[in-house]
Amino acid sequence: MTDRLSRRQIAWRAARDLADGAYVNLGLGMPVLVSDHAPVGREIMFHSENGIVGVGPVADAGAADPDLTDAGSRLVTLAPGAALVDSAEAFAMIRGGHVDVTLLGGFQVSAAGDLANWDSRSRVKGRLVGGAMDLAVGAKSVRVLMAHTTREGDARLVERCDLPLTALSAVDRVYTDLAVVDVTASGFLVREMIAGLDAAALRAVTAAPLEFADDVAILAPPVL
Amino acid sequence: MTDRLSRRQIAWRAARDLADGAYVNLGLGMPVLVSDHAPVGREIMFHSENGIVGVGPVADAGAADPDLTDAGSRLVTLAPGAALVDSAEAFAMIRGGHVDVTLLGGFQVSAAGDLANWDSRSRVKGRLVGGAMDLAVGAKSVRVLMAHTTREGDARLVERCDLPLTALSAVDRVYTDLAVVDVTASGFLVREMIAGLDAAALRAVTAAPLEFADDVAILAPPVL
Amino acid sequence: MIDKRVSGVAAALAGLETGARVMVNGFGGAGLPIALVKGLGAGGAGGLTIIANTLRMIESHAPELFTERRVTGAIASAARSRGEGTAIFEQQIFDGALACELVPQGSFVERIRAGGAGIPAFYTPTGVGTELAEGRELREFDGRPCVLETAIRADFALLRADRADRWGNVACAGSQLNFAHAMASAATVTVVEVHEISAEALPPHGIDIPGIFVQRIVEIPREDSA
Amino acid sequence: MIDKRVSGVAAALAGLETGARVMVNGFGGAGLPIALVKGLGAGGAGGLTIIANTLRMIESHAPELFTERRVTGAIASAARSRGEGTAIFEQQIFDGALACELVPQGSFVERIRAGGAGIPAFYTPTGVGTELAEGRELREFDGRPCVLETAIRADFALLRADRADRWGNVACAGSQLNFAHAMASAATVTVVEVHEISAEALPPHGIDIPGIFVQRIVEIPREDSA
Repeated sequence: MTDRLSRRQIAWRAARDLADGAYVNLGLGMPVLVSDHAPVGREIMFHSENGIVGVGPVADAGAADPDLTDAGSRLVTLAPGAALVDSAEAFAMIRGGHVDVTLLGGFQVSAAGDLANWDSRSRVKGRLVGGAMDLAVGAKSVRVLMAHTTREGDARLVERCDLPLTALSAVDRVYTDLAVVDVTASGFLVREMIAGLDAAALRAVTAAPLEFADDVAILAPPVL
Repeated sequence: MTDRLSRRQIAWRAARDLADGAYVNLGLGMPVLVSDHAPVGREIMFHSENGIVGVGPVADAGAADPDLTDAGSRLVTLAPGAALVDSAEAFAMIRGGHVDVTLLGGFQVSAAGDLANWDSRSRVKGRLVGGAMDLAVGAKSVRVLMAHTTREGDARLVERCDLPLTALSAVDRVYTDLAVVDVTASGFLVREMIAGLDAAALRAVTAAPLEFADDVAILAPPVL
Repeated sequence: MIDKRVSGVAAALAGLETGARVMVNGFGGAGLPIALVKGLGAGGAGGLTIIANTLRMIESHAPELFTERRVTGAIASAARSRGEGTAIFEQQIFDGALACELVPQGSFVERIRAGGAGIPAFYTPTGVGTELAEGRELREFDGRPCVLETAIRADFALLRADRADRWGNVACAGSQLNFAHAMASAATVTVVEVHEISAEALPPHGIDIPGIFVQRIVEIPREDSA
Repeated sequence: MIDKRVSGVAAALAGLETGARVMVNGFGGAGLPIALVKGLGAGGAGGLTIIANTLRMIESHAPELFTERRVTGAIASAARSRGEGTAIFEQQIFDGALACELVPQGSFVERIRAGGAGIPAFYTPTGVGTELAEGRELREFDGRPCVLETAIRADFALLRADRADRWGNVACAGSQLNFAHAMASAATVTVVEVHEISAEALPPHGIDIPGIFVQRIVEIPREDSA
């Protein structure tokens, strides 16, 4: 079996699905890596819910403006064609269906597309919901990047989420370190798997029924 | 009895009550005359619901910009300190209670402060509601400028409006060509009357009970 | 590459077909998309619902929309012509040929904003106690009765502004903006006629309508927009 | 004459007393009113309700608000500190000393905007099916369940921006604006710390917060605002 994908490789794969001209919001964690791997020749407008349409690369240390941050509080630059707005408008874009794709991190995704990604239930850290619930109900396409299993080996693709939900029936596609899985009306449908993995092995680390596309492709990002 | 006030004199009187620094919206008709009579030394910001805070004087014919109009579609200028916004924000200012005073025209005002000002019930002209309903519920103080009676001599200050309502319990003060009348919890309270008019004469042209302030003043604008 | 520029009014209105719901910006003449309205008139689409603050200026620039009875529905805060006499649209409303929903202007624009912002409905005190709220759902908040208003969306929004860039970012002059921001957000296809398309991106601060709300930009010389 | 300039933080916060509801702008450090937050900490008011996207930065700049238990309520979308360990505010929320209402960020800002716009309540699909909507009123629109959200208002809003004029018009740089426009509209007293007060009026186009929403402007040198 090929090694599981790195976080950057998962991000790279998710980036392949972003169309030229798409408006895309990147969640914290793995999703923010996606902008580093945008396909050459496609102009993708990255939306940040704190009020930027057209986030550019992270600022060079010397030139950073502390009053220009993305939603992850990174000091960023603006891309050509960017627009600065307020949060109410940024969320109008999200809730109103103007953002084509949101890429979110996840703890669990259910076969019905339910997403759990917002609460670690830590005993020492408070709760944080942020904009994920708005993004999950509002973006035209909701795609999740996450490891296929937890560190303890528990499946994250499940029949029903047992962690606090972010949204019901929201997720369209999941990119993991093992596979690309769509959420369809009849449940999970595997589109791509890493080389050497077979259906049985993927089912063994998944806690919900899996269907497989007729043309399951090999998921083979470059070394990143 | 002194002559009834002219429209400009009613506007002059209404202008006396505008405080320095007030944000004021002027309705169509008599109210738009008010800005010509703003008291010297007071900076009043005129709000227009099409998206201007700080409307200036009407533009000189030669210098007029057809894309800078007030809510009455007059070609206007901007006052120092003006801000241009969109209609949603202009009405947020109104509905949210940020506009200190709205001066509206009226057909009828009831003793409860109900206002009827939006429909002529013409057989040849369609209906027009505009922003009056928003202004009447939203502005901190709603004041009406109108002739005390119709051309036919019917009272416009009434116990109950029989014309289509603009808003319930909205009006705080009425400026007419005969008097200045407050709307209080117990009905109409006359504050000022033109010289030579007595309570009986004013009651004769009013279709609701009138109380009179202890210190009813003489309403005596300059010749305008 | 993102490039929302289209060449001419026909391309700008492509796909606007019979039965369409069309928002038209404008308060007075400011922000009124005159070339696009004329193009709408010259096109063949009928059964249109026009969502505009007033129908008056639309009839002025494209009377055939009304003489040919191609407008069958409207949402507006004003359904009245200026001056003496009766406009065609007024007569059609009287006759029942044109179903016009009259909405207080603040609720009109807030409903459109809601349509663009994914808010299906909201409560407002505006209109309570008037005939425009008759038979409608009321509810008290903090002791104040409010009426439930629902979002408005459209297939097309037609706007006019001063300048734009290829990303669809739009900047207005004067009071052109009025309903344009809300309408741009609430339509499937937003078309903006501008006097100038900037070769460079507009400055990110001070954009009136971000390109994410705009699908098509068409450059119309100032003299053809009056 | 309109002149909303005040001299110094104490004057800017005059009247902010025990029991006040205080909105604080900021997303990351952008737009965070550091001098005003420090002034709030240095003042004596307690029993405060803080309405801010996150409490983290407020504790960083004015820890005494929490060590002295002067914040008793909060509305936020994030009640978590960064890095290892537990912040004071987190511990107080765990202990029940600080009642924190957690709100999805889009609903948070829309509720504040509603507070400023005279909209008492609205429906949104955000949060449906999650524990944040448990026990709340749901209603379907076009077959989609939505939750009723109510407006948020405050006594004070504390903001930071780039520049302002004596009319209270405010312009932001970078991403300072974030929640500031909504908060300015939703507070009885809106105070803005800016790096520069312009002697002339700001240009009417491109103002981020119109002066009608602003009561006080205080100039804070850039080095005191970090």
